Amino acid sequence: MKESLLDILCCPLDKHDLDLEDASGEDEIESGTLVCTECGERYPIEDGIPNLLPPDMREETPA
Amino acid sequence: MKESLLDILCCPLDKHDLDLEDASGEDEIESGTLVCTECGERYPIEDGIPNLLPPDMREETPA
Amino acid sequence: MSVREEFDAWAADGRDRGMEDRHWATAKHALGRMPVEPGDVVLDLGCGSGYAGRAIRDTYDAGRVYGLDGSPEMARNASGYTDDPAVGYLIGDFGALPFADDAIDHGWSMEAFYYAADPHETLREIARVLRPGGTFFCAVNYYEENVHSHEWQDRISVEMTRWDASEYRDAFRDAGLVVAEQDFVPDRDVEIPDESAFPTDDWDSRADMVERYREFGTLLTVGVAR
Amino acid sequence: MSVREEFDAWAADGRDRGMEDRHWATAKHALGRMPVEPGDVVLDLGCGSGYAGRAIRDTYDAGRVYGLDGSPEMARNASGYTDDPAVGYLIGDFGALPFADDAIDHGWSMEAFYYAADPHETLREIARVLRPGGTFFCAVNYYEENVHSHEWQDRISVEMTRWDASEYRDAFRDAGLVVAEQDFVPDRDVEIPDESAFPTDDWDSRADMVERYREFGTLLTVGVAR
Ligand SMILES: Nc1ncnc2c1ncn2[C@@H]1O[C@H](CSCC[C@H](N)C(=O)O)[C@@H](O)[C@H]1O
Ligand SMILES: Nc1ncnc2c1ncn2[C@@H]1O[C@H](CSCC[C@H](N)C(=O)O)[C@@H](O)[C@H]1O
Repeated sequence: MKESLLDILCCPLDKHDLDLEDASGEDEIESGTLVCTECGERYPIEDGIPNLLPPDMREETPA
Repeated sequence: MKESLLDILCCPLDKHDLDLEDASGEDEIESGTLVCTECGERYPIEDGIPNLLPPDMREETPA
Repeated sequence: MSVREEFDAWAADGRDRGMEDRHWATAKHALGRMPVEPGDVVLDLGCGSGYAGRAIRDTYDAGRVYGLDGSPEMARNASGYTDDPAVGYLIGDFGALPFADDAIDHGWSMEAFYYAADPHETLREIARVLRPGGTFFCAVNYYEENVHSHEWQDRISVEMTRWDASEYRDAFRDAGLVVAEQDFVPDRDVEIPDESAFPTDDWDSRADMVERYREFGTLLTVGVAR
Repeated sequence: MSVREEFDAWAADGRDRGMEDRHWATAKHALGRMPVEPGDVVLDLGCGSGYAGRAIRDTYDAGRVYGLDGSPEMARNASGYTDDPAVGYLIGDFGALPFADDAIDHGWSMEAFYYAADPHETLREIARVLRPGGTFFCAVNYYEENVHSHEWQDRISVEMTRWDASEYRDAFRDAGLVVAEQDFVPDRDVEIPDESAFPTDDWDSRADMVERYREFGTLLTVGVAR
């Protein structure tokens, strides 16, 4: 993801701003973590794609 | 014209309400005059059709 | 010549019905998109024969439909084509709409808007008479992209505004209308003869005629009042 | 099964591209109506292979286009189909959009909206993230009038909402969106074989297939944020 996406992203739960932590990548952010400045919830960025599913939908659930 | 049209009509010049004068007709108004409650401009109703052209466009002009 | 003189003559020799036949091929698609609900008050600007208002009333069970036209003869003809008491016609000019603020739920105009003496003022007037959330469906065949329409101005004495699609969007926004959609609606009904029939009286080549009707068609711009 | 499990499986076996092919026939017409201006930020909800966002970017010179999908495999595939730096994909759910208020100029969704667990909440979320005057183009093939789509629910484990056109209008309005237009967009591209080919594996009669594609097609509802 491009860093410019951060301008409009927010926490899906409480709609507060996100901080970017542990970012790596060159032109684009390949991995890192987005952290809600309010509730502290953490959202992973993997292979350049941020996963902003609410945490209860994010976990692997057996079929 | 139906009298209900009067609810939404106004003077094309100053947008003030219109009064209906000399109305004739049965279910519908066939002829009469619409008079602006503000500027006094008069608009004719002929054959059931109100003519709300601004007065300078209403007069017959030779081609 | 004035709008009245020009179009009174058209109405007198039956061109109101001729336009209705030609315009219906694209107008029906645009009319079908209107978000009119039962009971709504709808205004047709430059109604000509008045067919659009009658269709809106029949399709959507609109409460009242008014057709406004600057030509008394057009309004008179339109009036004669229906006895639906919920449809009315009146004579008026695009530049000075005789309606109260927020009085209209939805507005419609086919092949008429560009005759407005001051189209920007007309859009402001439309924005004024529409209630917030009301729509204005503006359909035109005469516009910049449609090169085949450019010569129409030579055949008519009333001055015509020739905007392109983006000028329509800009003008709507300048007048305070949100642009909700814009589309080129093709005319799929007009019959286009085989290659061998060209040139015809009206068309140099089949490709031109295909472009005019099947590609450009009618430019529809939909605005929403705030 | 969850949205993620169901659609991850679709993405893994290439159904993302299959849908793109089938949906393009009507999506292209709806996309062509969007009032996107250069520089605008556009969001594709339930992007699948992400083709709509790429088309919006190419056609309108949109500033940035984001595709959101609840299936990580869909988002990963979509990401792999482009290297345009102005196009991005993210994983998220319709019920909890990860965007700030007024952050999006225009929204788009094709054949995805009805998977929302709470469609009313999703519409409120869309109204929240759109800037005032922004539009939401919602296109669906699964809806009440399209009787040929009703059986689709049997083939998928995610619960689907089946509204008719007027329920879409009402729900948009309840969520604070103005309904600017609604249309049934026909699919004129799918080939419909001769009478003699029927019944086929999928269609009992030619008349049914004609009705499904050429008449019902895709239900498009366009909302405008206030
Ligand atoms: N300034 C103006 N004010 C009101 N009506 C006008 C006008 N300029 C043109 N018109 C009317 O607009 C119409 C254009 S012809 C189109 C008629 C009809 N809508 C149809 O689709 O067939 C004519 O009837 C003409 O009288
Ligand atoms: N609740 C939800 N939140 C986010 N995405 C969802 C969702 N429910 C379904 N989807 C996504 O919506 C898509 C529907 S398939 C349609 C894909 C694409 N728009 C096209 O036209 O082909 C799938 O990719 C699915 O993963």
